[in-house]
Amino acid sequence: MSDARQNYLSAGDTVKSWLLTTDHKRIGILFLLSILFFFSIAAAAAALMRLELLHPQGHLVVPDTYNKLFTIHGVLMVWFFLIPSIPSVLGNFLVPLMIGARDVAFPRLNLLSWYLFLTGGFFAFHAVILGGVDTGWTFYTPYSSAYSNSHVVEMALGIFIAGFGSILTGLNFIITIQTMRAPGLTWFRLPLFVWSMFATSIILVLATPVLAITLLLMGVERVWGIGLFNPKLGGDPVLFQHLFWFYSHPAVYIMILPGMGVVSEVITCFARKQIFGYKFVAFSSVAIAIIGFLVWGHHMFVSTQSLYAGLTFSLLSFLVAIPSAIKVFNWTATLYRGSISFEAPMLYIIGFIGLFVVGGLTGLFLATLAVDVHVHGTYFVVAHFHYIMVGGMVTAFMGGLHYWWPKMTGRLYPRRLAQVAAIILFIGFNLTFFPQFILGYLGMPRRVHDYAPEFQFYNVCSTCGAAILGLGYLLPLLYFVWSLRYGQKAADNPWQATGLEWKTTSPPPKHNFEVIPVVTEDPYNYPPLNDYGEHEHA
Amino acid sequence: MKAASPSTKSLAITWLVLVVLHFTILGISMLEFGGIGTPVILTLAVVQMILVMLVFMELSRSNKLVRLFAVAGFFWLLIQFTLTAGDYLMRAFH
Amino acid sequence: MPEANPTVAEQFDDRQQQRDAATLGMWTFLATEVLFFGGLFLAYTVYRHFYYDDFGAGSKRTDLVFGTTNSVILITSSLSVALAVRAANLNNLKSTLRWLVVTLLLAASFLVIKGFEYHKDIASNLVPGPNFTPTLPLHAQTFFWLYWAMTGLHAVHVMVGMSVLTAITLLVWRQRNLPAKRTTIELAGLYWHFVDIVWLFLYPLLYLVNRHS
Amino acid sequence: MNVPFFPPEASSLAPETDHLYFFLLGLSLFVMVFVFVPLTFFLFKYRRGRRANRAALNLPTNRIEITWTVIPTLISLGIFGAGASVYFKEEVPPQHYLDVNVIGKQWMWKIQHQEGNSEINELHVPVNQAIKLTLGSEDVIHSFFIPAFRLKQDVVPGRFATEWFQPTRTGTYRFYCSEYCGMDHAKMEGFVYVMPAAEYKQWLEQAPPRNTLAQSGEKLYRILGCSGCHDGQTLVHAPPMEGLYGALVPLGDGTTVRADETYLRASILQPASHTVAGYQPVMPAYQGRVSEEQLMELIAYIKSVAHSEPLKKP
Repeated sequence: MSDARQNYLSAGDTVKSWLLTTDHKRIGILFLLSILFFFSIAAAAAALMRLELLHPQGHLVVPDTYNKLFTIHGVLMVWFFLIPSIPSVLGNFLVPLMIGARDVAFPRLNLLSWYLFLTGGFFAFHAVILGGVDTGWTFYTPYSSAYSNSHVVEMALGIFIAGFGSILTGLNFIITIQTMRAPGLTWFRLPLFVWSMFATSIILVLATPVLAITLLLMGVERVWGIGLFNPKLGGDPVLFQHLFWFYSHPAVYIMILPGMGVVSEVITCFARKQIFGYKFVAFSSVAIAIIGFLVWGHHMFVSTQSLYAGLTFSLLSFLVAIPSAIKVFNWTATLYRGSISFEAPMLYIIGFIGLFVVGGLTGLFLATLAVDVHVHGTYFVVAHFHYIMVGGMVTAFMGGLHYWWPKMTGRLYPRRLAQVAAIILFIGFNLTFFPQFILGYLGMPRRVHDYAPEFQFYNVCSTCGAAILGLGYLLPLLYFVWSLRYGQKAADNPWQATGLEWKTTSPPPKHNFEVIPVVTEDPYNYPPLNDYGEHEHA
Repeated sequence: MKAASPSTKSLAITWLVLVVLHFTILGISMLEFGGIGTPVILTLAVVQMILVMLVFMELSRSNKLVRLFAVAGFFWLLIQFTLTAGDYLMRAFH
Repeated sequence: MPEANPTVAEQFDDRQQQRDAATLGMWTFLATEVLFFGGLFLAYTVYRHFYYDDFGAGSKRTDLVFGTTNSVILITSSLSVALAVRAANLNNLKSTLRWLVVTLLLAASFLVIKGFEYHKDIASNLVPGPNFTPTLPLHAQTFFWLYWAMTGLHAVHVMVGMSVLTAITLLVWRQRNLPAKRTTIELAGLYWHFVDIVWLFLYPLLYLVNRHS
Repeated sequence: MNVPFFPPEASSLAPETDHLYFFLLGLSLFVMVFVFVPLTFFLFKYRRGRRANRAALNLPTNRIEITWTVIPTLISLGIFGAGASVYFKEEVPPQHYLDVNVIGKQWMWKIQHQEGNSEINELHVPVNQAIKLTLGSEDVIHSFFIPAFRLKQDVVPGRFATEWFQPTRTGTYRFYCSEYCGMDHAKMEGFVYVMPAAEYKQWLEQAPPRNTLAQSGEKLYRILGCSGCHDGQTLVHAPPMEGLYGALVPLGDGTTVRADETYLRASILQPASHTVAGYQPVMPAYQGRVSEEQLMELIAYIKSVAHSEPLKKP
């Protein structure tokens, strides 16, 4: 086969060609496989936690083990699944394709990001094997630096190294989107997924270094006993919280922004219609990225942070909710006078909108000072961020995977089964996490392995929901792997979507485009629809 | 890009100004200035930084985009400092 | 497939796009370094606000002579690397090599002086911990933790900068193809200037805390 | 099996937090209706293949966008204001209140009443009486959380934290530690017993402690050697404790500060950085030699002599 006909998957199938590839598409696939590994460990930890919480006294595991379980679940999910998932998998694969470039700006740096992620992952996994960490993913001092006797330093080293991986990914995307767009592809002709990746990269690059220095200081304090965060040596633990949350709140926007980009792409394709208010949706991504840096204090309303700082952060936290609201309203308005089909990706995206609205609104509860004093550190918070992370981010990631799977692998998955899986996930999710809102306001604290007997009903519902959720995640894994061999061959543009990535073959050739395309018209310019929702061939 | 790169003369002059500023800072801190010594020293250090960025790092010769990227980091640092300092200073009033 | 120009990686259209991308990439990386050091400066600011007198006492124990000479050395090395970048842009191989070597020598002397300073500090047991000198107040230990953390992290960055500059000098000296190396030298120069800027702030904050009283 | 749906409202401020909570619930329902009703309607009406008018309309996008930006912003400011006002009430205790000290240490709560009674993981309080808790931690960050009173306050080692409540209904309510603090974080819980005033008084006298908090503070004041300098008759020049609590104290560096718990704590643990004007910094630092409990006992003693005259020098 001539080089042009050979796609990126068949161009060299030795292990070396995969491990030393600088092709952004292969690096995306490598990231997909590695985050799957960490997702499975963290999901297993979550399953054990839910089993432990079936019974009020909770005799399944010893308290110390439970503490290690929720730390493993937190650390691996946050840094080794959620943060890399859409940026490093779908972002790596699609951003160069969507902007008509042959590869990212620094391909070797891109491969280095994967190796940094793997090295960090190795240290984190090794810490888990040795006995895990019992500080929670927040590593609050002075417990983590002076009182815990678990493998905190090795886990922190793992996250520190993986953090540099995500800095380099962010740096790569900023430069790629900035300097390597195809001729004619102005900023306002960019697909909204690229806008959200640009905003995410701003956060990746500007927030992760602060995490690096925070973990470094916490590790050094643990090893040499410096007094920066230990009050017995004159330090201030609240300073650690300031530094940690300065990174960790923007980090939650690193997780959700790419999901919003996927939603904009999928909803326009399956409504066959231009998005409503393109500029507002694009700028709200950037607005979230910037305002996201101003609000971290709402994690510390009851932490002896000063009263006036609490007021400032509460006000700013309300403002950061506005751009998200704008996005949701625009997505809903996009469906008006569209021609909607309920393929699997669209089902996930509708699920996303439903769950993200609930997650976002409960965020307002937590931003209200008086209510947060009651619900901080309870299951209300756990439910809120799972609605955003799992209901929002992971659902959007699944939607994105289903949408671009034909482009990535050249195969189609079973249509009906995928639709069923989406619905199962939606039901299982709600059954798992909605009862936790009620538990939270009732006052059940988080991170506890046993609870008051009267809370058992809600915990049992939540565990049953978790079982359905677990099943819901297994189904796509099965039929995706099945589709690799037996799936129907996919056409170049199975969903008849607009966007440069659909103009190449499925899977795309090694160098993406024979000739770099010239872009002349706006994104999502679907032809007008007749009364039955078919495109009029003007 | 203006001239290919800065002339040796302008580089040397900048170096001289930096060294002079450096010893001024040292001088200020040695003499009795009461409380206002620190802010003056910090402003002089910021002047030194701006000089290094403009001349040595050729920011004065680069386009608007590079300048934006150069300044962005400090803007975010400013966010972190102001809001955290706000918390520490406000702890006295409640 | 456009004809592959040897000095342009295949994903770029032309040299100018590749050079812009590299410069922007380095400036973005420097922004992350600013925030990386920023965490330390924030901790310094908070604890100086809390323990100003102890910081003053601690700062008087740092060696002013070593500190000042090191500052002058770093500023001069910033000049020499800027001259090296200028020579590279003018395609003057000999003077590029000369200035690169000067920069390396200055960097090495900075580290040597740093070594002596650390040795002297350890000798007069300024290392916080059990055998910290009793003559200083309790929270001078926080000052010296910050002193060791900030100058240590800075020294690591100096070493990284030196190794990058040494690699470039050897490559340029052996391969003699200056045009291909011009961007790399420019990036190394940017990184070195950043290391100098950090020291410009470290010096007053660590060595000059109310020296006069 | 009774399945609770809502926590009991047992403190004066609980209803206010609940009003906010219900307002936010109502607002959320309104927003969900505003989004989900048109969403499902569009999904149904504009299904591919269903006959509907799909001619593209150029709607006044900008005006629509501005409206659904301004309106949520205004609503948010409103909620922020309401939340902040209730938060202020929670921060500022009423005029006269009962002082109770709470010390969190790895994995239990020790509670000390002014009358000297101390209890572990239990808090007996009279109903309809404002109680102000002064919280300290011996080791890591804990958080004293009483769901029935809608109240939580992190307890950070190295400083005192305060929170106040006024129970309005007698009964037994749980309290928890809601900031992860190590292995038995989940065990660090207990019960608040809200009792009628008479019953509370009877409980106090039922097992009368040997001496009140202030008295044990005074004993400590002698054992630790504070009285050696701070008593009126000695030669060493040290500020008297009498009349100190609550007064304005001029410091060596020219500033003046009110002698509240935070000042007393700082000047006991690190006297060098808080020397009073006109005195030499000769007092030894008690950091690490005095536990939180002892610190609270000393401060209780200093408070108890706040209104007595200092003994004249010999």
